[in-house]
Amino acid sequence: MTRYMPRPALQELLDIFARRGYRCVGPQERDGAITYDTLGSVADLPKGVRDSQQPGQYRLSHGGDARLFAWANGPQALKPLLFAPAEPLWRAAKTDRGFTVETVLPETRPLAVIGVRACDLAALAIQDQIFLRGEHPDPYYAARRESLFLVAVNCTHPAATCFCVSTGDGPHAIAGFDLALTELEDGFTVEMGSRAGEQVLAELDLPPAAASRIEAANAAVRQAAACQVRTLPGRNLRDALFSNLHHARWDDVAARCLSCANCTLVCPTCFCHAEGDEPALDGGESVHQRQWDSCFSERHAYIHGFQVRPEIRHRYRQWLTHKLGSWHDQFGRSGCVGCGRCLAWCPAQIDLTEEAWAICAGSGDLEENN
Amino acid sequence: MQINPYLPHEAEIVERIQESDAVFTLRLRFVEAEMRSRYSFWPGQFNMVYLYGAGEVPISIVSDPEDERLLDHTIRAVGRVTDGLARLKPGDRVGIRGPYGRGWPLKEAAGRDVVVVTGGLGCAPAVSAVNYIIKRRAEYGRLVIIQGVKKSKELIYRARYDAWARVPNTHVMLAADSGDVFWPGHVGLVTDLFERVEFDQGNVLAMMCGPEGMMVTAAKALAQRGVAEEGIFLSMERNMHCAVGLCGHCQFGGQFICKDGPVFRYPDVKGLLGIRGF
Amino acid sequence: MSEKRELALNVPVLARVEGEGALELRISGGRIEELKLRIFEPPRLFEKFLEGRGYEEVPDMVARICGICPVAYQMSAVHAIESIFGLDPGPWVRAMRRLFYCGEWIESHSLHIHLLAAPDFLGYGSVIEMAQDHPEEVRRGLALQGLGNDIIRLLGARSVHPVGARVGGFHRAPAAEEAAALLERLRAALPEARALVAWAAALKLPEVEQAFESVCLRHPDEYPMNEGRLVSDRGLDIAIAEFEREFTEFQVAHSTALYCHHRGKPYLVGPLARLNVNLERLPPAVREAALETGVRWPSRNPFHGIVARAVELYYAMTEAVRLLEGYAVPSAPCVEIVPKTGVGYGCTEAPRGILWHRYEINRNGRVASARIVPPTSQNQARIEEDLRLSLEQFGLDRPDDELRLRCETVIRNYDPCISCATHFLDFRAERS
Amino acid sequence: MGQSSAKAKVAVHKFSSCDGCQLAFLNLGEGLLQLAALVDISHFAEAGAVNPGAQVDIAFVEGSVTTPDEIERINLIRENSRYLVTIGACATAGGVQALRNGVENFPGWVSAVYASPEYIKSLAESTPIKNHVKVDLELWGCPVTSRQAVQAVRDLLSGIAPATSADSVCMECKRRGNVCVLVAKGEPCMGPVTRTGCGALCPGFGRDCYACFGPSERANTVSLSRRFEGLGLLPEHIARRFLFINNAAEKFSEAGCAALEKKDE
Ligand SMILES: Cc1cc2nc3c(=O)[nH]c(=O)nc-3n(C[C@H](O)[C@H](O)[C@H](O)COP(=O)(O)OP(=O)(O)OC[C@H]3O[C@@H](n4cnc5c(N)ncnc54)[C@H](O)[C@@H]3O)c2cc1C
Ligand code: SF4
Ligand code: SF4
Ligand code: SF4
Repeated sequence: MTRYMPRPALQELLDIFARRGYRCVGPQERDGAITYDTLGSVADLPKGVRDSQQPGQYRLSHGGDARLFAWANGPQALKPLLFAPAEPLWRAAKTDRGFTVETVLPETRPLAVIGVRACDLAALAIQDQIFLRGEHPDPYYAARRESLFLVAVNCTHPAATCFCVSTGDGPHAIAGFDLALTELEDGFTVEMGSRAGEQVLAELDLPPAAASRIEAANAAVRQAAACQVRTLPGRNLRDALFSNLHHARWDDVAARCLSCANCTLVCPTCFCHAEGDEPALDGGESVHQRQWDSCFSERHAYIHGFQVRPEIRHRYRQWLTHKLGSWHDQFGRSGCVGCGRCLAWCPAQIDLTEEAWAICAGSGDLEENN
Repeated sequence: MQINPYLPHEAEIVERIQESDAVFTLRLRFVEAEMRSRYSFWPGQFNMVYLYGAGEVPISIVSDPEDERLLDHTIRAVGRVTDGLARLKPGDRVGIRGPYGRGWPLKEAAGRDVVVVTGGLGCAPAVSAVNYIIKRRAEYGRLVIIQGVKKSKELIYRARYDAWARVPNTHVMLAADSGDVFWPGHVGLVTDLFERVEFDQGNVLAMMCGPEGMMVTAAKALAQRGVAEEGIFLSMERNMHCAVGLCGHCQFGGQFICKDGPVFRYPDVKGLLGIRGF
Repeated sequence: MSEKRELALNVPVLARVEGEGALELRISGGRIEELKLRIFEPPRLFEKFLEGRGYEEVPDMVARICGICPVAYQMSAVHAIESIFGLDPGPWVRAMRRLFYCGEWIESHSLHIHLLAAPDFLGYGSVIEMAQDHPEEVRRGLALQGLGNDIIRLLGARSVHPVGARVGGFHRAPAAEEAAALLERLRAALPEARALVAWAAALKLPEVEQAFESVCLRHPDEYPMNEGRLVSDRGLDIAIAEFEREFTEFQVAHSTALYCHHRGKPYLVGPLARLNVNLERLPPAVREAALETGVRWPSRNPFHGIVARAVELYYAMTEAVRLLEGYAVPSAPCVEIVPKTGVGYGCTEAPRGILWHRYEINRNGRVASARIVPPTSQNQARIEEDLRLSLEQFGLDRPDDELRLRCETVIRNYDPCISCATHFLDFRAERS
Repeated sequence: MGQSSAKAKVAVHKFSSCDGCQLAFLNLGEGLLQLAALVDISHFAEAGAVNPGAQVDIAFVEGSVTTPDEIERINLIRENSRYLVTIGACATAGGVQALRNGVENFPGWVSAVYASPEYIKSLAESTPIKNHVKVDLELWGCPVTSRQAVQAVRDLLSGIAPATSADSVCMECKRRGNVCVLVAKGEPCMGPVTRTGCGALCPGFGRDCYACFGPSERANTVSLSRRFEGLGLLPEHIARRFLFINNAAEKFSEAGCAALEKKDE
């Protein structure tokens, strides 16, 4: 049953998490963007903040109202919290004859994240599939994922860069959350999505939401869906992309692309990472680390003496064909959840949707794929 | 706690063989008895070999899967880690984790003729497959082993080839792009030899490993000689860090070389083979 | 020997000095016939590079003049430019600049005391040899140097060519937690810094007495760093803008560094000059430590430079603690800038002494001309003078090796940026 | 693990520079003593070891070549060193002082600075070490970090080629959770074309990167210049972005000159 939570009660929710030993992370304004950091109290939330996004441009403004979630997203949300940008995997220590190896697992604490979007949940499902459901589950990701409590907030203010409707991943959070809120003028409607959510909700003791509020919430989300301007040419572009590997557009976009890798690192589903050793000066110990990598990086496709993807056009093509194409082979869906981050945070203002249209348009079977 | 797929296990170098100027074989033994008994692999699989303080590299397993004592890796010194590995001596230790990947289709090959085509160091991953067949010689048809090198002095495993050539119903054909006077084999491309190769067109399986250009040409030539594309297998190579399908480096279109390969059925990779950038 | 610079040039000179140095000494009939501290450091012509640059690029550019005291270059530059724009960045920025400078004094002084100077007085060739016998002292020195670097990092992200300073303030204000964590560490190290003063004072330093003029900044209330008037113990008292009226730079054939005289005479800048003039500006605890050394300030013995350096290091530690105790995150780390045209001056106390800058900014907020007078070129003439006096007192008939070591010790004692080069002083003594 | 018993000999040499890169060693703290225990420091003037002509295993070279005498010195050092590593922007790309290169009026500059220019022996150009001798490893950065220096020493002692990376600063920026200053503030940040290694310090401080680590592997300076135009920068300003600390690095000097040509149009 949908409940109603007046805005001041949000602090109570945070207090419940604190009592239960959770670290709370939520959106905050920092350095001109919405970033997810440890939340001290509701006062840290971006009250009255609006975002305006275009390819290569992100600006915040202050509306002066009481809304806390009236923006679309920031450069990151869940990914860095679970798939660490850089972390040690294990440590080798020299011995008389060889070395010993010791796992370095992250210290984790139950984590509650407030203000997760539908696209973030979709991306999380994909990362879960990659890191947890394969033949070799990743213990580092698993450790962080274990006690995660997710409070989704349905998106009511998508940015011009958003296209989650087109990918089918938003703006309405359908699954994967413990609680889902929709922000109204004076408070939130609350739905629960799990046993854990139910327990927390019970502690909050909220009244059922009036039908008018439920309708207002639904309308806000419907309206959010209706105002999205961007789309992808289809849900499955695998064939369209792989039959256009020599399209002139690859050269065109390569002339603009900086090969800086921002798109892949803000993408909530990209999972590439590099491993390497960092030995101590005296050689007595060596820490084996991993960190986010990207198919735009120098060494991503390097094999001794040979660059498999020497030029920017090869790298951009890898990004797009993987994200929107071969992802289907690997994980049964597209790797894009329509969050628009790769557009907004591309310093060269490259718009993935526009490139996809330019390359796939004219591939006849698009309609059928949808 | 879950097992950690990233942890290497210590292995000691029991013997080191210099195969050619830059190629050497390390014969390894796990330090922990438990690993020695637990570890088993299938021909064509590979390990991640860790050099202390430097990093890990994927290296195919050369030894006989039934040899429980030693694990052999033949390595060419080409860069940071492999150069470092080249400096190790017997008694030194490396880290091993694995085995990884899908190996050669030796079950599927039973009862058929087998053509093994390798180029350069591509011969290494094929060795254990050949040994496997030779141990079960009666279960397979004709065995043709074709190996090509650029220069004749780069040929390694000469003694092995000689021994294999003496096995019944087994043919060894060697090719070098340029050979010296003592070169017993063909001077020219590996693919030239295909015209001379004899096998049962309808019941043959080909396994290939080597430079991609060579494999593409060879696959086409074999297909032309009537070998079914489903019966042609290639072992592929891409940059690799984790070997368990998570790091993303070894992608080849939709395939991960580390877990979907390194050995692929030709039709599964044919579409992207030879296209620059994949 | 000296030649006056043509004053007609309105793009004056910066010749870098850190680096290659040599000493030529000619002794004849028991007299020093010729003594030349030669500096070969190739000229890098920064003053020309600065022309046409935007005012906002200046702090990043001038840092590159010296890797050991980049903060000093940045501070003199921003003060000069702000004086043109008529900008007052306010108390927070002022305090943080002082903190920033404390970091550099601590780092640079500790480096000089331990890595460059002390081995001379304890009879070692290098700090590494010294560490064998004095591991605790060397560790203490390295730790203090590290703390200085950490202060610079707090405000500048890195200790060499920090990136945090700008015209108008800083690019970023440290978070309260970062400041608190550093404060904690600094407090814990205060006794070490205090102990360093006593240790430096106990070094066996040559006893000499020389007459020289100590030139430095003087501030009405505090020990000088970023602001003040240019004063000396011989009555100089001018605004920094008047520097060029009193001080003359000139070139000599044997050096790529320019020399500088005050009214035709050598003078001293740096820690000893500062302490000689500003002793009573030290807070009581530090002044007490300075007095306990047994040195009678003002001191006429240039070798007391190392003691002065230790006192200043201790002072910078206490000052950093004081500034961090009052730390609060400001609403903005810098003030709005409206570029203006004009000429402005900046003079701050680099670890090695006054560093004087003059800029002319044109209509587009670009540098029309720049002039920079670094401390080492100001001390150069004084070093040569000291060398003469010290050697004569030391005895010119001593063996080459001893003469050479004494010369090196004298030069290093000034912590010139050529200190590195004077470690391999190409010493030639001609006797006839 | 490939470590020979005889200690490796190491030298640190200085050419035209600010001394800042040597501090990567001198600022190691405790590590400096560790280093001294690990290797024989044959020559490192600032640390007190003087033997410029020593035969060494590893020579670190700071600074660019700007005088005739320095050409001789670098040749000697090369002859005496097994492995030569340049440290910093000066040694690797000519440094900020390469701004004088190609200045037609270079003698004029010198005489503007020196009353008696005839005393000044200086080459017309400031050039990187690689223009004069073979360089085995380049460590970029103005200044290089202790981490780079230590990693190079460690790897060489272990007998392996030192690991380096030429990825963009952006990658490190994103890993550190910095907010992009180009996208969120419209700052003309050089990060997308700049080599990683500093730890994305400038954007971490909310400001634009000024490329002190030199060009990244695939630096698309043409595209970034265009983007800067879009941010409202005049060609002359774009030129200054590229012609700064690493002005003589090929990709930057090309981009800078291209912008200057536009300015003259
Ligand atoms: C499945 C598989 C089996 C292999 N079997 C063998 C073998 O039996 N013998 C042999 O000598 N070599 C083999 N290789 C190639 C070997 O892994 C590379 O030569 C080695 O990684 C080079 O590492 P390096 O550090 O010496 O070289 P560098 O050029 O310094 O490479 C740096 C890093 O790039 C990556 N890399 C570079 N080249 C390759 C490559 N070819 N493949 C994958 N990653 C690479 C690695 O992460 C490496 O650490 C195999 C590769 C794969 C994928
Ligand atoms: S798009 Fe590139 S970075 Fe992202 S997962 Fe695919 S290969 Fe990796
Ligand atoms: S598409 Fe944009 S963000 Fe991605 S690598 Fe290219 S320039 Fe960078
Ligand atoms: S961000 Fe750029 S300019 Fe700043 S320190 Fe790093 S490389 Fe240098």
